[in-house]
Amino acid sequence: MTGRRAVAEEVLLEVVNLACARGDRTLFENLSFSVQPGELLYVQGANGCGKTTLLRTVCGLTQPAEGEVRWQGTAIRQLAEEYRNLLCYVGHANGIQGDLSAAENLRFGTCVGGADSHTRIASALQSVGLSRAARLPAKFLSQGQKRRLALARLLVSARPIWILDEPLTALDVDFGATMNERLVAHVTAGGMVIITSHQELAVTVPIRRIRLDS
Amino acid sequence: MTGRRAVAEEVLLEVVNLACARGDRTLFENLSFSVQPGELLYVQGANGCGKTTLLRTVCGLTQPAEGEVRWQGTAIRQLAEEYRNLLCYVGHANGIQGDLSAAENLRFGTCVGGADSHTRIASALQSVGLSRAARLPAKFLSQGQKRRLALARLLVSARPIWILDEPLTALDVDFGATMNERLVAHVTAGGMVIITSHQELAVTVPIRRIRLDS
Amino acid sequence: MYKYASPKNFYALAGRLVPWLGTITLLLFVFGLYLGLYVAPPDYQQGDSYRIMFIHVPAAWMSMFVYVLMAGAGLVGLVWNIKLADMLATASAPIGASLTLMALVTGSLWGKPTWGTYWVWDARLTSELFLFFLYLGFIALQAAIDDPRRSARAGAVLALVGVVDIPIIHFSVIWWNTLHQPASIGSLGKIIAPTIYPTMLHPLLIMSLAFFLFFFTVVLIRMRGEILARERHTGWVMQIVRSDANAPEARP
Amino acid sequence: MTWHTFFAMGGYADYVWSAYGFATVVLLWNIASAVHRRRAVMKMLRELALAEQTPKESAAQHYVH
Amino acid sequence: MSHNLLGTARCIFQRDLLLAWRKPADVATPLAFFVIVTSLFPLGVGPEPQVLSRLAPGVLWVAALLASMLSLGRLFAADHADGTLEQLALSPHPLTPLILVKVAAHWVTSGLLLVVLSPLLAMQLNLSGHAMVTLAITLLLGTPVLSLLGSVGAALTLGVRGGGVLLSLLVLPLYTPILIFGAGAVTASASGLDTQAYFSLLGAFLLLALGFTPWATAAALRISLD
Amino acid sequence: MSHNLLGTARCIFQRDLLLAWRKPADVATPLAFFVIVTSLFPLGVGPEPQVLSRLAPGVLWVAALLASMLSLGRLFAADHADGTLEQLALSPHPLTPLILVKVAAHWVTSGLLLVVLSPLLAMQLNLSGHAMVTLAITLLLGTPVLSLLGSVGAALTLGVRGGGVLLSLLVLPLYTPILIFGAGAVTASASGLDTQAYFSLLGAFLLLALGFTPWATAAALRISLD
Ligand code: HEM
Ligand SMILES: Nc1ncnc2c1ncn2[C@@H]1O[C@H](COP(=O)(O)OP(=O)(O)OP(=O)(O)O)[C@@H](O)[C@H]1O
Ligand SMILES: Nc1ncnc2c1ncn2[C@@H]1O[C@H](COP(=O)(O)OP(=O)(O)OP(=O)(O)O)[C@@H](O)[C@H]1O
Ligand SMILES: [Mg+2]
Ligand SMILES: [Mg+2]
Repeated sequence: MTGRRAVAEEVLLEVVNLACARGDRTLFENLSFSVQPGELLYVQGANGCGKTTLLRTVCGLTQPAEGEVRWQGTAIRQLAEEYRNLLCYVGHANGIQGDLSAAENLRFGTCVGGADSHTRIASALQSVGLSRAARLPAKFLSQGQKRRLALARLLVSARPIWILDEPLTALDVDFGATMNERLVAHVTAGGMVIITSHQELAVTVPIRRIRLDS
Repeated sequence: MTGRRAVAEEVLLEVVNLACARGDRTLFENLSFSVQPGELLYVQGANGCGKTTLLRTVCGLTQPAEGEVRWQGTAIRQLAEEYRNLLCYVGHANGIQGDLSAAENLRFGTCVGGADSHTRIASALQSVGLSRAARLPAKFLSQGQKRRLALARLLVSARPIWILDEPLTALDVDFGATMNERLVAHVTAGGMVIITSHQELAVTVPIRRIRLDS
Repeated sequence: MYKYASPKNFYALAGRLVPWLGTITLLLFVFGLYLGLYVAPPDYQQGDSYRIMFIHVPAAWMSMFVYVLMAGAGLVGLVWNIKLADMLATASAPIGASLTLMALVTGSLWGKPTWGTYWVWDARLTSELFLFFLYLGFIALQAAIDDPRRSARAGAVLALVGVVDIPIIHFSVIWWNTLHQPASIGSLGKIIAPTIYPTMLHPLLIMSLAFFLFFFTVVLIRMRGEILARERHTGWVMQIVRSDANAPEARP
Repeated sequence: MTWHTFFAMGGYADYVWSAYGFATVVLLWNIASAVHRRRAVMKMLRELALAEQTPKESAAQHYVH
Repeated sequence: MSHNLLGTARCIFQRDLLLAWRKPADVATPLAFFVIVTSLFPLGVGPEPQVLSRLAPGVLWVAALLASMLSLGRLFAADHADGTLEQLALSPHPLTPLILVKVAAHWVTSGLLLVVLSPLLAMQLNLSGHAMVTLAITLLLGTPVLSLLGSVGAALTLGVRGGGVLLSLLVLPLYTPILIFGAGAVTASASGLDTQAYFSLLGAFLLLALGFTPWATAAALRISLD
Repeated sequence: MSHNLLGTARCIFQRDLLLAWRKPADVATPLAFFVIVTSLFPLGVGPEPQVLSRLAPGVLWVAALLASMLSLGRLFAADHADGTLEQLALSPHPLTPLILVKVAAHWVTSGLLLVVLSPLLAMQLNLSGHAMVTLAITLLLGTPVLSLLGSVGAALTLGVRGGGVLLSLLVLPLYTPILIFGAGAVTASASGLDTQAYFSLLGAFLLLALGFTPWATAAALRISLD
């Protein structure tokens, strides 16, 4: 193992020969790529081509049909908690309970994510423009406000790897721009981002793209 | 009533001062329009602005918060079955049971719709390109094939009023074009169409538009 | 009169009525309790335990009355689409449920000294227990539906179906006897009704009236809350909220 | 009649007073919860009014069945 | 060309039976529940035969009632999810008779099967032959009422959060009269008494339920679709 | 800065209790079901006190079992629907203890309340004071096992069509040992026998379930999320 390790050390996050299937259909096969610190990977493709599936596989939520995802040369299945500790995933579902207030939802989200940051809740809510709605039950938030709340988790639980599945949906133009700036800031600070979006990303850093539908 | 009636006789389908609410939010207010034979009404607007709600209200499925829908001057609430006998509605949901075959689904759909046409089932399936899949359980149909099956009801149960909620979703380019031709044929034959779509309609008849988001 | 069918006017009217109704209710309670607990003599058979009657019977009557009222209001709301009727039904349910519980508990407490047991599975007791569940079902159904209009109408249908329980409660005393051998205690009413003295009847009537007015006082308060919640997008409610928010005790 | 005999209720004190006690609790609960509910609605509306002063979402909403 | 009401009704009935045939698990599960609950009782109460036969009418009826309640989920849920219910509500025929047909088809694939299964379980619980027949007859008269009453609850809780448990809270109190008279008849027949009065009462309930509940169900469905 | 496991566990526990507090109807409905089912029995079996007290242990235990089973729907469904479960599975803490905490919170808002309610119903069914205490103790030991076993079923049926009835089929057979020993203890105590052995057995079940089911539930959840 040591020999392989020395070579792979450079490559942090690595997807090797990945194949994913849903139902009885193979969505993609032989997919390989890697992501380095300071990189933004933009996954593109038509509806239903398997972008969400890919992102969930990279997180470790979905098991690939073939191939594996590696972190510093080790399969993430083996790393388990150690790898999850580096990750912040915002998927299609916001992970918000309508009967808890915005602040309560965020506090729970970050604490499940393993970060403990009572003081930062308020400032994170403020920076996503929700401080006035902090005590409102989340079911009264609009779709866009809910999305902002889900994204606020990124700010509170400072993690190197962001995995974002269409983070811009339901966001208005202003906050969409803010979000793009955040991505740039994260990447330039040496973070990694894997992102999908049907809207074009307006970021000022180089983007690496992969298209899933061949 | 007779006086009012004489004036309104010209106008067939009429929406008067309609206001619709969902949850505790009013989606639109004071909406009035009318549709004549040979007209195609194209309802546009952003996601969540209330297009589906409007179409369901025109069908009589949803009760408006204020105002009413009239057919030949009489509120559709009073006409009930008489009005529903003129209607064919294809909504977001396809109304297809995965455990019945395509043909069985279509037969059931038309017979609930009040039309009795054993012979026409086969030809309708053929004209939506499903004759080879007729005996397949519908759960094995692709998303677009399911949509075709739902639209086949329009052909079998010949009704003057078509109410179509995003009929073009999931359809491929070919059948999208066929569908546009069908719309034109229906309208030029004196039918009425109320339709929503996020894709532009490519029809050769004049289109009346209303935008719901002001 | 018709003027008050609008939520706005009703809100104001209810606000003015509540203090008056409340005062009268309080006076009636005091007077009824004085007559019932102090003036009325002990019963020759049951001693002083019969005094539970003065709360048990009004509570039991009200438990049935409120359900019928709820079903009626539901029907009105369903047919004529009158918001106030819907709100009346919604506001009545918790009060009715609590009064049903009161009838059950006070009845049990009365049953121990008279029947020797807190509970028997007699038809009236059982059907009253199920009335309590019908109330709970109504409340749970309305709580589970977020859309206020849908919630009101679903509740109305449920209340209308459930209203069959009311005649069952009332006539259970007779029906049970026809089919089964008589339960250890027959008709509840026979114990008191034939021998009732005015000294007992008067407090019973006054307490019943007090319960009746109590219900209306509380239901008006509840309806005011309901109106605010459901009319919150109208200008007049926003105005109330804004003037309330500017009040000194409100947070900035 | 002395207070003592009054409270003794001819030996049925337990039953009578628990019944009256329970009734009192129920009646008071009714008043308290009715008033509380109105206050809670008021409070919620105040917070909604505050929240609505923040810039509005132009964004789309999803249709949830 | 237009279908008459009867034709549409037959078409709905056939389709629902066909669907039940294609998804046997959905039909079998409430039946299994019936069997399991009945079998749990000897475990809870102990195996003495005379105790069991004393209990049998009540236990069997309660189990039938719970099984029938659990099968209600199948009545409208799938049709609601895939949009078929919308089409039903837009049919040019009045909704009430169509609903009645759906409930009938549901009863055939749930209540009727309970009736068929009941003698077997009655035997397990030491019920006499005569009582067994009475049990089957009361179930035959009673389970349609359960389906009819249950359809109101099923329609009301369509698409509602926590619908399953809520449904039981709504429906069980309404079921009690049926339970009382159904189990009462079996007990009476086990002690050799006349059961005519019970049958008439259950029959009367059935007629009443047939008359009123389809309206309520149709109204509730329209509300759920709103 | 990073939260330790204990902190996260406390946070999950508090949140689930808070949610239960905000949605009292969800908590109340299984309880109401418990009361209703228990009340159905006297209707089915007849009102004689000595028959009822003979039945009471079995009936109460079966009702508790069914109520506990029905409350399982609340355990993961909402968190699954809104994506919270994904976040839980991605937490840097191992999933198993987190699941255990969720099950504990669920038990506090279901099983524990059944225990609290049980004396009232036992009284209605004419159970003696001593047996009532035994009932409460067996429920206290048994309902956590029901919640733990049930959590496996709830996790397996997440998002599956007809999940509710399927769940009952999966879970009820697993529940039977608890039912037998729980009801057995109450019957024994009603006849003045010693109940120590039953308590030890139920305790042993509890320890076993605590040891094994959280793993199974966590595995089932990961499968449901796949
Ligand atoms: C848990 C036990 C009890 C419950 C649930 C209960 C329930 C009811 C109900 C529902 C009514 C109204 C009936 C109607 O108006 O049609 C009622 C009335 C009455 N109850 Fe009770 N009761 C209980 C115990 C008792 C006991 C122990 C007594 C006296 C020995 C009693 C005496 C009466 C009397 C005198 C009336 C009024 C006459 C009547 O309307 O029939 N109740 N009770
Ligand atoms: N549990 C499942 N069982 C069967 N098929 C599934 C399942 N989940 C997803 N699919 C199918 O797998 C395909 C890929 O889904 P996925 O969500 O990854 O697409 P996507 O690229 O994210 O699409 P979108 O742009 O719409 O988000 C789709 O065709 C979908 O129908
Ligand atoms: N049952 C409901 N309860 C509460 N709100 C609802 C309900 N149904 C719909 N809404 C809300 O009503 C609004 C209008 O929904 P509608 O489906 O009419 O939108 P639409 O214009 O058809 O959108 P789309 O383009 O996405 O189909 C949405 O914001 C939705 O969130
Ligand atoms: Mg996706
Ligand atoms: Mg729409």
